[in-house]
Amino acid sequence: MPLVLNEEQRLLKDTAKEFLGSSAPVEALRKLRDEKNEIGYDKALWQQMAELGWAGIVLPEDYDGLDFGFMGLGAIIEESGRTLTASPLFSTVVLGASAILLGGSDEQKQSLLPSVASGEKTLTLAVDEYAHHNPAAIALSAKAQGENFVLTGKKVCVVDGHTADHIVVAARTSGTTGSTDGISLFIVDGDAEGLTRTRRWMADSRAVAELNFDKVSGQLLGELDKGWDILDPVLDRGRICLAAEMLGGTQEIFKRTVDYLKEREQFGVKIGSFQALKHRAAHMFTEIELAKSVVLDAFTAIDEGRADLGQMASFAKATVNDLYYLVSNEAVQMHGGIGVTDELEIGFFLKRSRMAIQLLGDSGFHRDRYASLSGY
Amino acid sequence: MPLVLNEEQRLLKDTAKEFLGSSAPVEALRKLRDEKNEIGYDKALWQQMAELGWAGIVLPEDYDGLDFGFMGLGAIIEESGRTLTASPLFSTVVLGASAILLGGSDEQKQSLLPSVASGEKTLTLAVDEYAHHNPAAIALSAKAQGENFVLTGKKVCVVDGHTADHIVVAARTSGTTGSTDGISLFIVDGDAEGLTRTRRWMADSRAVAELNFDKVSGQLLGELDKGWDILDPVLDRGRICLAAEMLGGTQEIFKRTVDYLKEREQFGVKIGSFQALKHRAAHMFTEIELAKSVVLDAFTAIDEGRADLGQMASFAKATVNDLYYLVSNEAVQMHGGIGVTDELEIGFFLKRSRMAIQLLGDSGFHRDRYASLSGY
Amino acid sequence: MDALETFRQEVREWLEANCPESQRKPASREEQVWAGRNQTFPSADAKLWFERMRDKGWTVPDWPKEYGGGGLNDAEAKILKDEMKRLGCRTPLLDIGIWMLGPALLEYGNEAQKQEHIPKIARGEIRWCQGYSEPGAGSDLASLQCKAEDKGDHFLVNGTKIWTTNADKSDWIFCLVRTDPNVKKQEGISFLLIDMESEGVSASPIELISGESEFCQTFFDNVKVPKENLVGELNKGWSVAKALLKHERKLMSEQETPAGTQITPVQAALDYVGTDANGKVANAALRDQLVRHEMKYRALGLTHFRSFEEKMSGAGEGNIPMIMKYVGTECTKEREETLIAMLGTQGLGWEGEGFNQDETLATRGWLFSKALSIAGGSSEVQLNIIAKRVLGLPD
Amino acid sequence: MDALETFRQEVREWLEANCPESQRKPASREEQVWAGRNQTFPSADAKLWFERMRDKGWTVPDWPKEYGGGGLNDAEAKILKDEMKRLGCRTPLLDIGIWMLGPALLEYGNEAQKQEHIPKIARGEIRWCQGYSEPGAGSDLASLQCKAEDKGDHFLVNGTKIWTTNADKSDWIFCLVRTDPNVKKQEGISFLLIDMESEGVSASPIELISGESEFCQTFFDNVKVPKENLVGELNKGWSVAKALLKHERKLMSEQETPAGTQITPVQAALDYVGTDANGKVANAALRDQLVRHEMKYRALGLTHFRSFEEKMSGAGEGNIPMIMKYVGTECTKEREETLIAMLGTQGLGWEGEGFNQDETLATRGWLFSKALSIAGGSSEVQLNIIAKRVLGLPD
Repeated sequence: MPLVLNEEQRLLKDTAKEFLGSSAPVEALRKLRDEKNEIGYDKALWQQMAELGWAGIVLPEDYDGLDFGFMGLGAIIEESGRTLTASPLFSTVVLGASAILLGGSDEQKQSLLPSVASGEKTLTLAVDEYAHHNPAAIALSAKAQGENFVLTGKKVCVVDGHTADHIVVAARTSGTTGSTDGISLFIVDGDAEGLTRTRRWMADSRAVAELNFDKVSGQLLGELDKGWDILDPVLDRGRICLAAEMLGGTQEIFKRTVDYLKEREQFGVKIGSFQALKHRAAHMFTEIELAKSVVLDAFTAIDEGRADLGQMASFAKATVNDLYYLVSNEAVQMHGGIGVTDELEIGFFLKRSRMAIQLLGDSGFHRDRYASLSGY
Repeated sequence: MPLVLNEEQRLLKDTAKEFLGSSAPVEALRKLRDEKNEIGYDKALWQQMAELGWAGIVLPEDYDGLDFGFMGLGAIIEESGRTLTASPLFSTVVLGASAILLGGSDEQKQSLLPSVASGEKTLTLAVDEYAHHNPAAIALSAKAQGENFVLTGKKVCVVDGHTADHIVVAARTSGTTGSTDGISLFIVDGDAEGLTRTRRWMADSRAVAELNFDKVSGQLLGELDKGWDILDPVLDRGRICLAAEMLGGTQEIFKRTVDYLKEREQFGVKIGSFQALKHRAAHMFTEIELAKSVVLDAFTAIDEGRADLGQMASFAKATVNDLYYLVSNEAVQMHGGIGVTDELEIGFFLKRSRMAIQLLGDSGFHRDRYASLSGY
Repeated sequence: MDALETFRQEVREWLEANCPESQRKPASREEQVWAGRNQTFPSADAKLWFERMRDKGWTVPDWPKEYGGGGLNDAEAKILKDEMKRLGCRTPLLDIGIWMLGPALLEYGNEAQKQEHIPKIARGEIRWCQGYSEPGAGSDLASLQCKAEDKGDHFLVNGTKIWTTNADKSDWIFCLVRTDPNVKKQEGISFLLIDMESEGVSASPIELISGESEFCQTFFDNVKVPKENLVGELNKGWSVAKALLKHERKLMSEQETPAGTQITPVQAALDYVGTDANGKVANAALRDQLVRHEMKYRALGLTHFRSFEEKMSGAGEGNIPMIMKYVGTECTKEREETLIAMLGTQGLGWEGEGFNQDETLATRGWLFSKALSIAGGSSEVQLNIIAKRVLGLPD
Repeated sequence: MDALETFRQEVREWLEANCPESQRKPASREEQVWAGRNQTFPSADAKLWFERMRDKGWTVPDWPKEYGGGGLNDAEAKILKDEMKRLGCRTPLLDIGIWMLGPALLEYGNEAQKQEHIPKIARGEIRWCQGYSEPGAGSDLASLQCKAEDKGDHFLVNGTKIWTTNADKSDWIFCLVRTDPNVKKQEGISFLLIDMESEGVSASPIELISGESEFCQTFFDNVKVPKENLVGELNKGWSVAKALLKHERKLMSEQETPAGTQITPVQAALDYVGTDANGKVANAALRDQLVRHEMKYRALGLTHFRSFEEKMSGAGEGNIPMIMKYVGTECTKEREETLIAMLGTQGLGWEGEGFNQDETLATRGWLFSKALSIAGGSSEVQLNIIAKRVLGLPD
């Protein structure tokens, strides 16, 4: 379980830092917000990201991917957390493509993954139906109709759900809401008949959508009623990658805050000389270092196919949830008055932190899950 | 709901402060500990306390009490928390006498309460059977035998249980462990046949005992199977009084710590000039002020017979549990090296804090209970 | 029945008779009644309620009758407050002149200033704003630079003030200005009242992370201010400011959920998280977070009450007012965090369909609350003050 | 198979063959093997295991062979450590000379000092203790007063040292002493080795809140110390001390449950709190406290591992060692608190019947752990250091 990046991964991280810093800094998100961009990301930027190979970075070479591993993808995503870059990388590559890759037939993989790798098509995953992440609480139903299935119900907070070309939908084919048995996955076209997709405007200015399914045709992905076996590891990949994004954001605002402490003067001295602020900053630093180790180990759990993937995903997400919460609050407070202005970018991170905390499970959800998986 | 002491209560508090400070300071507890005093308190001291009227302070005048209310008793107990005074005040007056008063027949009251008020007899209450407070989880059984009942089972952590003249015992007469129905209360003589009482030596040097009942004769107190209706408010009185003791201890070590910060020099300055310590101290002060309000209101809930007694007891106990935990840890840390020596008295408070946290419910127990009583 | 009980009875009856039904529930932002030269009312009932209260002097119940106040003593004022709360009556008039300037003028103003300004405040005729902080000053308020030069018959004011709440909607501003740059920084400050219509005054809103822009930056470019607008002595403005700041902190410690969402954290938990078979909030960690907060919030309320009782009875050490700005604002921040945690993703909506008003107000309120522990003396400054003044820890 | 893998194989086989079964589980306090002039062993197996390891130089695996060490490089030493852990092998010899003095002597000692002292440490012949802190000094270590006067052929030492661990059982002590009172406090300090059998040395135990008294106060009353016992240059002892302190902090950051209880917080929760129908720890708040701690504890272990990997690969910023004293000791304190919380009243037993050994060791270990964030540079000092050295915040 390597807990340091290798040479290649470090290079990739440096490239990502440079590219995102110049092509998609926080101002880019501000621009998308201020112009009320309906799509929620810059398509040209996504093409450039695809040209850098990022869209296919974890896909096997058979599907035109680079087979570079999640550790490398994590490095990119961590950098994208520093810049709050909006792109379909998470929805398409982490969620959608993972579902196809882990659950799809050869034909399904062949038909979708190469066009993901090229940046041509975007995907996403639709799971949650309520305001809190709860992947077993699926009520949206799928009923067999000839070769296909028809889906009826609702999904909320689907990342890039209103623009994705194909949506992997978790639906109930048997059992009752709350049971992990009886869930099946389906591939639904973004423009399918009966599907209504509505962009929701969230505080973090990133795109999520509500999807309403009225007898929408879907193609089964994986085995009937056994969708949980695919969904669970796909969500874990999502949680770990989201944790990487959050860790990037945390480090960025921590850095900005420490810089501000060194530069801002009050009462004739730099505020960074106040011991109370020093201790709070030093404590945050230690928490960040601990979290880094956890997230790195979680990525090795993906790449090495470790049996404790679920534990590591919950470990990483819970840890980084709490960390981003702490550091974003402290960043605002330590910046003082300008910290609460829209002009300063800290607010963008604060808003993103809370949305990222909710997506794919808050800390309570993950601590509960970690404990259960650990047998207590 | 008065949240300030009235003139009489203030006088009582001053008297208690003076008496306990001179007659039963922390050194007195150290002495009991070092001489391995089997009883666990000084009987002569208890006689003096009784002469001051404290043993009968909340008892009705009919039973030779002063009928002064729990707010006054709370003031005394708070002071006893500052000195860590060991006495049967809590076991006898708060727990045992309350059970008799709330549940007893006229005859039972008449036979026991006046001798409590005079300091002649001591009582206690035996509830818990495991290492965690859980008053519904009663397995000790009582079976009818002629006029009386015979009790078989075990009780742990019974405060002053090895010395009390009479013990109020919560036993199961029907239903299953965990149910609040089917619990009945019994009065058992301390020297009853079949009763084995063993003092346990705890970290806080205060006396608790394990009681083993082997067909011990007990006299029913209150209604059969309906003991919970008495037990619950008795425990609440206990929780609130214990919270007062803990609040006293908290204030005492906080005061000692602030004094130390003003006096100890390091790096050529008083350590109280370090901003990080200042902020931690100031924060603790605010938490103490909040807790004071809660405990005072809890006492008015007893004295006014308010319907939210259970909520207030859990509110007070949970609040003060967390407070004593925080302040005792900080007191040790801020005292530095001498903080961990047995010579300094801070360690006695640290040890007492954890025992008091466990007795009658830790914070998790009480937050759960408060939430349930509040309907969520 | 004692005099206070009689008073309570009278107040209760009067309120029952005079407070329109529509004014007996919390006001949304749009329903608030603010003071101003060109005062507007959201409804006829709001106007009626305002006018009735104004005519009794109960827009400012504890101010002297001679200046348009209600002339109530502390105990009576508390009764009025309690009774209004009992019935759910809205505050009839909102203005920083009521909360902050009025009390300062009553203490530090000369008779002419009191006569001129206080009745107008009581009657809601002038909307005031406050000019204290400056871009470079922050917590170090005394380092302010905005200067007022003595030009014989007037002061000439140049500089800028930040966080001037609603300056773009206000008629007058009370300011701290530097009148002597050559002495210890606290000793060269004066307290000035400035008409916002004066030539050279301009205000531009600052957008906050909550999307609101009620704060402004206000600029003074060669603004002439009559000498009679100096409150207190020249270069003694710091005393006025300190008294006022104490008042502001008290107000902030009592501040309720700022953006006016109607849903409580408990209700949000029941509705958005749901309950298990035992009626417990279904997520154990969220439930624990909720109950921790509810206890803190209730403890705060009890402590406000205890402070009042201590004041009334003369008991206690009187330290509570020193802690309430810190405790109150931190608790409000926690309340907002708890609320959005219970609401889940529905507590993070910004605008547009998919979110009801309570939900978006929760988002905005959460973001707005971040300012509370910064403005009016940051939490760090408050802790410094408690350490020094209450605990007596050395500098 | 590369050289390291071969080495691992050899180590594994040797350990399997040479470590007695009885030495393959954690040692209770009574079962530990300490160095000393009059060394005793708790069992024949412990003696055998100690002697076998000593003869391979593996009591100090990464020290040079010429001084009795194992001569292993970092990677080999890590392999030995891992393999010992895998098999559960006990540390064969405990001594502060191994952990602290040896590395300092290797860096700062002259050849004669190395020859004299290091092999004896490696072979467990001398038990060392440390004399740094003084009653008045605390975190401000450099303010120490215990003085050594130059008397030509010897130093004359007078003063007292506190927190001298096991001084009453030790043969030698290494001390910081003041050799020049007239310069900046850090510049007049020297590092001396003192035989505890010298005339004028006495040690008296200090009882701790945990009931233990492994710490002593040590007194020096006109003690004559030969000049050859000065390590490093005169008045340059502060450099030696700093190097040593860094080492001590690293050690403390790795310290396991001090008193050696065998029960983990998870096991305690399962056994003492119990589980519900879903196998969850029955008390939701205790379960949440437990899982929070378990995550922190595991994160700490991963961070130790990451630090090692960074060092091996030359990657990373190398900041981890700076945080580990703070993080490690705080985490250990939390672990002890978590453990006693799970044990309930059974985690607060002091002595006598009613408590098994694990329970009373938990009580004692919890109390002992309070010293960890005070000794060897308090948590406050650590945070100062992190703020300054890692974050570069101004003084």
